[in-house]
Amino acid sequence: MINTYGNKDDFPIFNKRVNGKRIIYLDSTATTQKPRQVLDAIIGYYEGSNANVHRSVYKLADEATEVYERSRKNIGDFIGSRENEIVFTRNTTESLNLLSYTVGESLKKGDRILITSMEHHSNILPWMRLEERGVILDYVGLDEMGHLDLEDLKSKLKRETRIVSVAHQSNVLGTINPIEEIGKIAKDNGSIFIVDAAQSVPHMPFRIREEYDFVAFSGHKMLGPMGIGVLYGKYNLLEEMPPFNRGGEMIKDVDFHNAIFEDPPIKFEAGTPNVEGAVGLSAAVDYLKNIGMEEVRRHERYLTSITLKSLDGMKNVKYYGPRDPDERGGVIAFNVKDTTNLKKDLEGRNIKVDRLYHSHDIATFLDDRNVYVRSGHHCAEPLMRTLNITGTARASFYVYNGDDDVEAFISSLSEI
Amino acid sequence: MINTYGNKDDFPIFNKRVNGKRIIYLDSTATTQKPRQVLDAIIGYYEGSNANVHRSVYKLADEATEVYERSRKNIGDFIGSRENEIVFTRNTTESLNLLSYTVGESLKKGDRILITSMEHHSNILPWMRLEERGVILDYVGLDEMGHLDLEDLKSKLKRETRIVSVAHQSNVLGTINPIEEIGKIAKDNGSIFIVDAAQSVPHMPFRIREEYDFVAFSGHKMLGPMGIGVLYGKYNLLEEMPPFNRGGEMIKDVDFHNAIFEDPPIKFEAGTPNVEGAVGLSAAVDYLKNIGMEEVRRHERYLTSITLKSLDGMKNVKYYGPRDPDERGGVIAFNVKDTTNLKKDLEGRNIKVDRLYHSHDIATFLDDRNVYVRSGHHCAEPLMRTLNITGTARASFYVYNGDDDVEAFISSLSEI
Amino acid sequence: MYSDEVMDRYQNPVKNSKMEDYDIKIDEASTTCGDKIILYIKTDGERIKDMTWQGEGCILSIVSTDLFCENSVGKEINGIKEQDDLSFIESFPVKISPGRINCVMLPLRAFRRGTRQPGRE
Amino acid sequence: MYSDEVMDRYQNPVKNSKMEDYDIKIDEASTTCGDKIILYIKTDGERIKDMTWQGEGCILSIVSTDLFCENSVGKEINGIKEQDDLSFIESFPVKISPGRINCVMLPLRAFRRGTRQPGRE
Ligand SMILES: Cc1ncc(COP(=O)(O)O)c(C=O)c1O
Ligand SMILES: Cc1ncc(COP(=O)(O)O)c(C=O)c1O
Repeated sequence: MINTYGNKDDFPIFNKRVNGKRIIYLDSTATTQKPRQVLDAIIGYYEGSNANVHRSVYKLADEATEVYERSRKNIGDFIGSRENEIVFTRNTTESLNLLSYTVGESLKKGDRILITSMEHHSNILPWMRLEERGVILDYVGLDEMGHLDLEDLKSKLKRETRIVSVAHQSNVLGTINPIEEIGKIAKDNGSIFIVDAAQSVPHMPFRIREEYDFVAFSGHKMLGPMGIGVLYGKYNLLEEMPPFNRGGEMIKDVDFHNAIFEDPPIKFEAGTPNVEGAVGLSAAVDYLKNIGMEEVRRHERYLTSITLKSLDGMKNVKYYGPRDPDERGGVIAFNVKDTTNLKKDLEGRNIKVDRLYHSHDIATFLDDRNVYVRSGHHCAEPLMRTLNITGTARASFYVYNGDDDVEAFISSLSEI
Repeated sequence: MINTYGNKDDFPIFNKRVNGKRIIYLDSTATTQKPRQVLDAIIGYYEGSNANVHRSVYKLADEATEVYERSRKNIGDFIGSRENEIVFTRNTTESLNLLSYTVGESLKKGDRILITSMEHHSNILPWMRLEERGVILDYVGLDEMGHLDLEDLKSKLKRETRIVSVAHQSNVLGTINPIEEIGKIAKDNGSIFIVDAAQSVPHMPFRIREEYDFVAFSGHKMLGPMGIGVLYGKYNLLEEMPPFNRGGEMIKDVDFHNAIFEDPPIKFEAGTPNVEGAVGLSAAVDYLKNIGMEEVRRHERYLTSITLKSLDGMKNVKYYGPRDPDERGGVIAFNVKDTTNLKKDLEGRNIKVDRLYHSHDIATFLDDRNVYVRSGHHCAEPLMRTLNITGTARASFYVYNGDDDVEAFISSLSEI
Repeated sequence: MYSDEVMDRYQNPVKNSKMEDYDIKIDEASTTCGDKIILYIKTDGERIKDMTWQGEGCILSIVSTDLFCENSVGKEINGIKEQDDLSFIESFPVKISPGRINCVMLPLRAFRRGTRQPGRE
Repeated sequence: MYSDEVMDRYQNPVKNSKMEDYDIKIDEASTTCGDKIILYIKTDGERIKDMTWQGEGCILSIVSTDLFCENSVGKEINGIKEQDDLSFIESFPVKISPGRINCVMLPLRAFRRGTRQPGRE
């Protein structure tokens, strides 16, 4: 089905023209564009079966419940989990906060949580919140090429380490972390192992494994609508956890001062759920299955490798993360050296300084050429501190990108 | 603009035919159907300006940020609040849980929270959670017609009452509560006053008043998409509160063990926001403004009054809540007496019992006639206990309902 | 409200009585629906000699329970437990919408749960 | 990268120097962008006699700061503070996308904040 790659026909936004020219969208790590099939599923839902779900007996509500639960099953199948282990959330951030407010609440002063220096703020701040109660947050370091330092991980994994939470793929370096191996190490230590899969479930074959206790990802990063995310959790853990938000749907029985909660996953879905979001994400999963996740990965690997090759030839460009496209996903963080710059030093002399352009200036320059890349710290400030920079520009790929986008990117970049 | 009432042309779902016949949708209290205008806004967003918002410098991201913030402003204007006092959430339930996890966290053993016996579970369970830490939850009682007993409210309002949280309109009884008055009483007591406006903002003119500290409502109950809700909060209170979920977007600066949070409202919007939802809800607000909220209320009052008149003529139907349509919204909870029923009593004698049909049986009966009403406890079990019933059937109206729907409902009901 | 067959049985149930010398008694309550049913079972250990019920519920759960009691007489406990949900629902005299499946399933679910440890009171 | 006018000033700023005998010194940092700018101001209390800057930032914030320092000389402090954001942005030599407004606004925002209490160090 090679024809789906880099084929923009299914994606209406690419009909858009800015200053008469097509747009080069290279920010799929932040959010992805949506195929017609997903938009049709959303509209089809609202035009055909919209109602509030669960506990109602009329036909439309039956239909809404059915499409909601069928979506859950489809998404569960996609990652190899049972449907009752799939909790719908808003996004990866909420999935991880849910864990912080439930699993995290059982942690005590002196307990430790181990994350890495390449985490997104969403996998840092929910754990940092627990430091207020004396929990200690440790960070695994990186090697020079942006790989996790597994020796450092082992040495920081203590008896008190109750939770290990790691990004499967960095949203800046692109590094693909060996989560099977890290999971084994964590489980041998008796720690709960959490995978931030926001950048892996959308981009490569992903199957739930025994080592993974929880897995979080976002619909909008995999062709689905905004406002829907997923938390996979092992059923027995979901059963033991207290609920997070409370309200309608998630109870079996309520009196004035007591409540019996529903079984997972409904226990964690308080209030009217986002049926539209579930249906849209399920349609996105169908779209991705139709391409095949091996092919999605192969295609991104290909685009990444030709891009890195071009960047290697540009003296003034510096990019971050592993050099080998097998070790990284389709996201390339880079900076451009300002080779012409003269600066007055503190003593007022004119000296040539080898400094980097600010990433926003790079992004604005490319924006003028309709090439859309992100810039800044990418919600990974601790990583920026580790790399000793304030930000990078970042280009990232997905199924709709092709050689044409790489060419436009490289040729615009070379004009700086 | 009288032609918008009961006019289903804008709502594609009413083209649906079940068993060859049109559907009579009487469950808008649970969730509403969507006009073409809202669906177009959603698709228009994805086809024209979809990107991740904030802190990016390319055109598409600028556009997405602009439509997101413009939607916030439009929704703020609609209820008379400043835009930076509008926090986007998933739904009313999440808005109230946000308050429980932030404002609620400052409550201590012995502090009290005052709610009412007619609250939805979403305005009960978030507060019940705090009972675990010794906070006391009090319930204001009702009179026989389903009005709040304001004397009871005053007597239960104690010096320790830190929070008063009340539904503006009951989702079962339809009772419209005098929240201006209750707000004044609460503020005089120095309590925080919260309005659950899930059933009022969609159905009547609503303006933020000085007495309201927080107001919660859901997009899907007012023609908007699922997955988007609102929490209005007074700016100075939002500023003082700790954040709820944490992650991307909601920070100014992060290092390994510290974070500086963004200003409200962004401080409360962790992770990629639901831009689609905001845009869709803003389009729904435009649709409602075009009709005029006075007119929405007048129309529902009319449908309610003709329905109640018909029900008054049906000997076997019992409905709940105020008799006067001025005191209630367009939601009618009712039961049907099973006048034919013979039962063996415990001694084995055949006796005639004056019992109610189970609400699910009523709903199924109506469903066979394509009349869609909800049944059960309507996420208000404490109210059911207060009324000493296990459930009711419930019919509710919105802008797209007309005399035709009332007629179909009444004639079907009379066939039981 | 429903077909004559269903309404007839609802108004004139054949197994709606208390049993004094039961071997198994099963209390089933659906808290959300307000249904409350008690099953009384007389058995020789393998087969059902008699089954009756008492309680309150919606029409579908009452009729399903009454039919269940009647149809179970003479059958093997294990055979009853092992029948699959779909065929149980399909044998019900009227077509059921998905939202009402729990109502019809009530007696079979109660029976399965209550006969897990035979002799349980 | 930008127009010649902007790039010329970026590479040859006219006010990029330290001042020893300043009356007001303003430290401004945008933590998210990594911009760090210091403004040095010499004033007679009402008017700006001189203004210089030191620091690091993106091209737009540097150029905006250098222009701001130059253009402020001889002007009244209150007049500078009270100019509106839109006209400030429009007077910048290149058209700015909404995502970059903060960069251009940096010196004016710093000035407003730093002159709220005159004499502040
Ligand atoms: C009065 C009231 N409060 C809260 C809610 C909860 O709304 P949501 O499910 O959208 O969170 C409802 C919805 O039925 C309601 O009617
Ligand atoms: C690795 C990683 N984790 C978490 C997130 C947060 O995702 P969301 O904003 O959808 O919650 C992102 C998004 O950029 C990410 O790349």
